Amino acid sequence: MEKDRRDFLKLAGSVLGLGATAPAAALASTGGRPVQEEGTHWAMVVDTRKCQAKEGCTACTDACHLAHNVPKIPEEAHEVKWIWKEKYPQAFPNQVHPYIEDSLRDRNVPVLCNHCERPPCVRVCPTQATFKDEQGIVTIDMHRCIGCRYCIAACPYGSRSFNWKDPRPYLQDIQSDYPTRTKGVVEKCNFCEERLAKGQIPACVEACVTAECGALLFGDLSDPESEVSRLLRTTNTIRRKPNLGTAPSVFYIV
Amino acid sequence: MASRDTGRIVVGLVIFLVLASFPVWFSATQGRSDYRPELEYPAGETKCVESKEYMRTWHMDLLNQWRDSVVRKGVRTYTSDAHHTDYDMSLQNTCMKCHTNKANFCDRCHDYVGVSPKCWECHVEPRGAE
Amino acid sequence: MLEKALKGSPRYWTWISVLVLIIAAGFFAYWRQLNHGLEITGLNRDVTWGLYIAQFTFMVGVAASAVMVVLPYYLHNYKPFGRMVILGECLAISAVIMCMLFIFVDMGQPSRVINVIRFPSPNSLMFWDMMSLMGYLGLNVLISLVVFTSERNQVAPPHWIKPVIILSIPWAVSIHTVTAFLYSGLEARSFWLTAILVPRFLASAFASGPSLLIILSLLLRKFTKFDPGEEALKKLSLIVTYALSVNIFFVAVELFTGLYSDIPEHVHHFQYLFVGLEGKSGLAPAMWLSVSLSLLSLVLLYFPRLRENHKVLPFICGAIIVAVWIEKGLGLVVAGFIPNPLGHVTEYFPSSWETMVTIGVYGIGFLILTGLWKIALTVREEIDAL
Amino acid sequence: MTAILALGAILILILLAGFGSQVAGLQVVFGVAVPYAAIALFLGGLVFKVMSWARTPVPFRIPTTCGQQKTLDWIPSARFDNPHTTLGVIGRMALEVLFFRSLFRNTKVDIRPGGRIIHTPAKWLWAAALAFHYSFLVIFIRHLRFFTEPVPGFVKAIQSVDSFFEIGVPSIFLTSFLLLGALGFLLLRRLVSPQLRYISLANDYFPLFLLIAIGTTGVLMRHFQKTDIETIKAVAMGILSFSPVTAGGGALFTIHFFLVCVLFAVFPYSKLMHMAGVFMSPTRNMANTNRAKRHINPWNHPVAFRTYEEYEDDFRDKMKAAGIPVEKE
Amino acid sequence: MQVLADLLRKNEAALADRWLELILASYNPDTAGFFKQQKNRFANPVGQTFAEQTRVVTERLLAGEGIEAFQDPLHEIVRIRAIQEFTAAEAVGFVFLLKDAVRETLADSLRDEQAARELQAGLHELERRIDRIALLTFDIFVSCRERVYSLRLREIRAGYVQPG
Amino acid sequence: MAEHKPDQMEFYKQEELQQIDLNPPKEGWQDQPADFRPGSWIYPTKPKHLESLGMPNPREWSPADEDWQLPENWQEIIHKKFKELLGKYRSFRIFMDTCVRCGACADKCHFFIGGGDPKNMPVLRAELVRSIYRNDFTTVGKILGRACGGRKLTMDVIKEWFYYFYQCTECRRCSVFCPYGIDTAEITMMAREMLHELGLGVNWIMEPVANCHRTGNHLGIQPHGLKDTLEFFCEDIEDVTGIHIDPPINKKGAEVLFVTPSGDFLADPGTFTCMGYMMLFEEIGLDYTWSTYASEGGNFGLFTSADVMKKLNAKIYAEAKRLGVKYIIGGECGHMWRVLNQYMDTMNGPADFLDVPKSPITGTVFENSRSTKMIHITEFTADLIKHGKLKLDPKMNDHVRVTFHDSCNPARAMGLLEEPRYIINSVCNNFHEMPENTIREQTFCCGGGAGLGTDENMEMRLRGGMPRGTAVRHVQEKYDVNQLACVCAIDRATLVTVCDYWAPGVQVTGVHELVANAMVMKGQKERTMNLRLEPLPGAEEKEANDGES
Repeated sequence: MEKDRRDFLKLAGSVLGLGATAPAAALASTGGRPVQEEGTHWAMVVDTRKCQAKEGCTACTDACHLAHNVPKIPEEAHEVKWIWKEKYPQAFPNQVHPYIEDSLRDRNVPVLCNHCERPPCVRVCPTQATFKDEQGIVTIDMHRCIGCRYCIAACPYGSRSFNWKDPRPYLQDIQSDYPTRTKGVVEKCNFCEERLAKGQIPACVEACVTAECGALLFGDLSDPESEVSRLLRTTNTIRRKPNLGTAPSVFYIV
Repeated sequence: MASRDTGRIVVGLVIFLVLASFPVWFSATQGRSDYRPELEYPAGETKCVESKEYMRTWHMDLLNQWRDSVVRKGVRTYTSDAHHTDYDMSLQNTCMKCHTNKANFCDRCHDYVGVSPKCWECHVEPRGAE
Repeated sequence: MLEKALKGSPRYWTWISVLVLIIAAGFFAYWRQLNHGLEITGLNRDVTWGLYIAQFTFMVGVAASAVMVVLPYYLHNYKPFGRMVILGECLAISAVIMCMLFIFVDMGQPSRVINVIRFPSPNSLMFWDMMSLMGYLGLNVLISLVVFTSERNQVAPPHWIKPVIILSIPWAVSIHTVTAFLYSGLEARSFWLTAILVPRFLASAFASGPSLLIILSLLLRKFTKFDPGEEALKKLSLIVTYALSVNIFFVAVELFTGLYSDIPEHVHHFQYLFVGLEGKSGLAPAMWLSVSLSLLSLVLLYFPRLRENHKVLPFICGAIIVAVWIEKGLGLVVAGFIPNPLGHVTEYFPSSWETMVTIGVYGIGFLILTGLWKIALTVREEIDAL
Repeated sequence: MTAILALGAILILILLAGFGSQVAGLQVVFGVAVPYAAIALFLGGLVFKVMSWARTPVPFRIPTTCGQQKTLDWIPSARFDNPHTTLGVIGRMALEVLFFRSLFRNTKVDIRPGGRIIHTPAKWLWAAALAFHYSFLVIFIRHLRFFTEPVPGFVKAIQSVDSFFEIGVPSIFLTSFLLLGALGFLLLRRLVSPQLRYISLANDYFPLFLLIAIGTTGVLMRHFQKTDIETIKAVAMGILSFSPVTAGGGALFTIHFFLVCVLFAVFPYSKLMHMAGVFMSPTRNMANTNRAKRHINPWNHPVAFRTYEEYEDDFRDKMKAAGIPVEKE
Repeated sequence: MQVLADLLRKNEAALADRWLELILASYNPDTAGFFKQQKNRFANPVGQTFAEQTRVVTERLLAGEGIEAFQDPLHEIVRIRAIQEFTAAEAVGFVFLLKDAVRETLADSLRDEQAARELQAGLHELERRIDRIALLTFDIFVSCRERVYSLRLREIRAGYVQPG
Repeated sequence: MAEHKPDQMEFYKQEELQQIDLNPPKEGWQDQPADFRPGSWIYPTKPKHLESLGMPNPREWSPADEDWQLPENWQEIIHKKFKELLGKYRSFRIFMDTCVRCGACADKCHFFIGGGDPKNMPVLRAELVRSIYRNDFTTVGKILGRACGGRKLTMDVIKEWFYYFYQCTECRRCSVFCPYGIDTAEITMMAREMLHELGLGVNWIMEPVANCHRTGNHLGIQPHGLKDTLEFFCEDIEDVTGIHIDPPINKKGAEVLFVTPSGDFLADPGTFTCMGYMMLFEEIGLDYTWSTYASEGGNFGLFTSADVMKKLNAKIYAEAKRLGVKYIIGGECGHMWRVLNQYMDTMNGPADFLDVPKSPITGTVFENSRSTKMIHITEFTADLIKHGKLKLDPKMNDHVRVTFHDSCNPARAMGLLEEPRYIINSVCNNFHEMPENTIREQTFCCGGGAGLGTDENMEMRLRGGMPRGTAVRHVQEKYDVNQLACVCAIDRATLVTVCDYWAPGVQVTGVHELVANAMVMKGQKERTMNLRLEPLPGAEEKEANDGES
């Protein structure tokens, strides 16, 4: 009984409260980007050299798309993808010049949502459907997303996809432990939040390990002893479009 | 002394009565008026997350609450008020583990009452349904 | 007062039935979009905003342009605009309603649009855009209702309406500024990331809005007994001239910064727009048309003889509207997405269904405009007859 | 005073139903006896009343003409306000029934001193009445989901349109709030305006309070004190398939159901009969072809009148003196 | 008189409204509601005429205008009351209600003795003028009645109507 | 009581100057009996008229006295008649059942607007009868009685009926605004029929009914009297136009029988309209005839009962058959046209001995009167003007600034709106409409219709005429209007008084007087006077400078 009344009052409250909360929050948000609070901060390191070694390998994409019921839509215009391979010059447009190393020019680099510390998509979402949880993962509340696609326009990495149509006909083997999406909502990599909750490593990392490639490494950045932190301290890594100040959590060893 | 247009009035009345009695003859023709959905309860299971009455009335709110908790707060375990066991807050992984056949359980009651929740546009029915 | 809109000449009723037909077609197309999803539009993964948001941006400009009639009349007591003000405000009302409808049809999940109100997020510009548009609609409805009824009663409008009118002037500028902020706040889209975008929006608005008003009032003069007043038309065309020249100047400034600094990120967008990128130049013809039209009309407008000639003026205004419609509509919106953040060039062309929905929304807008203007003009005739 | 009387009657009914729902024995009464009685009273009463109207003849064709009549072909006549064809009459009735044409006419045109015309809209009654009747119709159709098995498509369609904006679970229906808003206005208007308070009887307030009570209990049942609608449908289906099930819902449902039964029972004996009366009012449902087509009056008995012969007998000599031609010299 | 005139002019509208209310009280309360609420001069000529003319009379009274200035507004009011179901006293008596209205609008300033005494002279003068206006009203009332009778006589004489 | 000094408030509160009670009446309207103050009721019927018509309970009585000498079983008589009427009129039964008291008609009746008596609100006038119907003819009423608005039939109720049902001019304005078209005029007719069962009638109605029965017209003009009157009009016409007209009376074999209300033969502004008819017919050479036997278009039977209406109306068809005319033309009248348009054919038809009206001059066939075979004079004249058959000189009416009062019955029982306006616009250069909500189908009644136009009812008529008077005053002030045209004989009599009281300086005229003034007839002399023998303004100067030069 009270749950629903709370729901109802929230509606009334939000409408009435609109006046009060809006100016205060507006002041806070325009005063500078929300600072990343401490707690776990999942990050991923991608060793592009190892990935390059296994030519034409799509283990990570297949595993991820299978686990999360991501549809295989033929026409590229309405494609939905969470993680996929991109040429190096596309992934790192401002770190390329005509005379770069040949292997680098057509090296396939896995790209996915960077789960930025200061995500522009979260900033622009009019209903806070996409938001950054305490573990640093930028996730989407599929129940609240109104499909305005403002977040896709705001994402500098183009890692968000929109369901232009009902994905289900394009799903051969629907996993029953994870919901699919429906037409009209945005979706993207969620760092396998549901697997992390069960203590497993993300599907793509696990697939990369089973494919004896080991290009993907996943860990908690806030724990200095974690493998990821140690690797970052010892090897030179770069991030995509660092100049935009979004502070992505996916690092690339080139 | 009936007036000239009694005929037309009677026709009007008949149309009204036919429309008003729509549920009666519609259900009669469908022949399912005494049908009551008996839900196929999971074999071997005796207790649900909460009591039967509570679930019949509040399951949609419970699921809403689970959604907010999981998606928004990241809390994934729910301790039942009835018998204090913990459950994983997930429609597909918890509810659907026991109620493997959506058609014979959820849909029967939903169709009977004319409700068409949108949850199943995304959430996946258990494979047992095929 | 409503029944005034229900009595009209056969020509009025044919016009209404044409609009209703258009709206019906629009509904049918939107019904398909509701069922099949936005796949029936020409949008794709890289260009996620298209015809709808382009019309929205253009229409917010037209709505904001009402200030060009309200400000001189109420603040500077410019009497010749007397007959024009109520038409301007009604145009603003129907324009704002069209804007809201364009946003609504662009939604992936329209049934959840109330979430923007249930979960207010002041950090998002779209939230502020919705609030400002709703506020502007409310203001305009209130002002036009109060001022029009008191004018029809030949009674001075109540004193409390003056501050409300004063408020509506900055508010009109604000709705278009917020719309510009929608674009210019995104660091991912370098094409929009420029401060000049706001002034450019305003300038183009004050060029396209009044031209639409000029064309419509000339049409009215032909079909009904209403005469907007020679003086008013002259002044409006003057406003359009200045606004257009400022707009062209801003576009030139933008082009200079982009091209002279030659940063690939910026250049690509202009390249795609005007010469095409990787062999794809879908928008080039349109952009060249837009540029040439605006330049041509600027030149024509500088000759007073042409500006005041009621045969030529509508064509110039039409040219300006088309130019701004392309430049601020598809030109601006689509070019922001091409090339996409990963450098791919995916083109976008509106699909037939999408166009049908857009025309349907225009139908609704013009139906409301026809109704409001019909009431305004019929009652005005009554007052004059008194 | 009459308002308090009506309100009191409604409260008594609510208490009665509330009490009835608690006492086990009365379940049969409230779950079976009352609905059948109500339906019987409704259908029987309505048919009887309409047939009593139908049996009464319409002796004369007396349309109220609210526009120009059809005479000379170069004068355009008012097609719907003064119809001269059956199509025109159907149009006039449709405008009256679907859009409340006559209430829409109720504009207040004021002339302030100094001859200024002021149009103050008097459309509130029209708008509220239209809002109430249409939302009541939608709610009525929506409720078919409890009385039909399987639930037909159009009922589901209307439900999905009505709850298009998913607010809360189960999502709220717009028409329920529209209904309560309109009823609130209609009640307030009857209490505030001096003229209306003066002419209103208890049987004007009674249906208003009754509908408000039904609407409120309906909203409570859906959103707050949630009732088990599966058993309710069983009860409803049972009644209509004449094999009643006395499972019975909670107190709130019994009240809601009992009040609806009262509404049905009272219907043919109250002013609600305007539902049928509007179709049969002789001033609206006849074409103004008075002089073109003869209207037959079934009881047109002959009446003796003073014939010319008697008249001439009285004044023959005076007429002859005045030179006025006469029949008999 | 000047102090009183200024005081009254300050709340002239209240005075006129109060007087109108008292006049309308002589009708059935429900009808009084209609007379006050309906603003249309054609849908409510009685209420509107009373409202307009009482304001004119009050204004001219406070401006201290000559007696002939009251002829037209009072004629408008009395013309209506002369043919309504009022006795002569009721029809003309509404002018005396103005005294009550004045007293009531000045109620607070009359409360303390000292101010009351000051206003006493002005009040007495004002009430004498109201009485004078009442007498004028009576003349107008009689002229209206005579008009009605002359119309009746003319119809009878025209033979259109059978006598008796 | 302590002595109060003038400067104390209590001094003025000592004794109420006026009985002011600001709170609503304690008991409802049902318990306030009507008080019969002199001047608020119309003289009752004289016994001799009821006897001549064979109607029940003729006796000398007056509403002012306590005992109305009703038969002992008057309640039973009323109930029997009530039941009979419910059985004969579906309208009566539906109007009794379906009123929802929404108040849309409450402030639309000119008697309520002018007088302020709440029982003059149409909804309440109907409740007077509906409360009895509810109490005695509905099961719910029998049980709940007073609680659901029912009321016992007592002497006070009958008195109330007599008081209020002779304060309704049956103008049907309330029926326009009612969502179900409930027509208080219909209810008033039923109530008056019931009252006549007890002999409670009004002399101003029953005397004309008796006269019409006896002499063929309301005023009791005998055939030779009518001939003299018409010839007297022709002399005036000859003075004005120099054309001699012989009024054809009771002429057999004529093409058209012309019937007009007898008010046009006697009452002052009406006579000029009658002259207008004769000049028009003379001008177009119409083969028409008057009839002394059917010399009354009006029908006060409409305000008595259906049978009396039928009895008086039967004369017209009988006379048309005797004279062997082709069709009938009706003059300018209000309730006459309500009877002709809605009742005549049903009652005394079918008139198969007549032809479908066809204007001999323009050849137009009046399809709209295919069955009744009777057309309105304005329809006929409008058709003539449209086909240019009349030589008109509107400048003759330039000194006249006219406005048009839509007589209530032609407007709301026929829809005769455009024809008179077309004629006036053709014969008059300055024509101004009155405010929008006082004309066409929302027109206000003259306050003297349905048998209330008698002199003892003067105050009530002036109250009823106030809305129309205010509208006339408005156009008088705004456009300096000096003539009010209308298409009804009662209007031409009662509106003269209403205008004299509410808008002095405005004259009343019939439409055809304007037509005749503006007509340039063949062989007419230079017109120096209008039909009222008043010199035309132009003529005066001409005379003056004739005199000088």
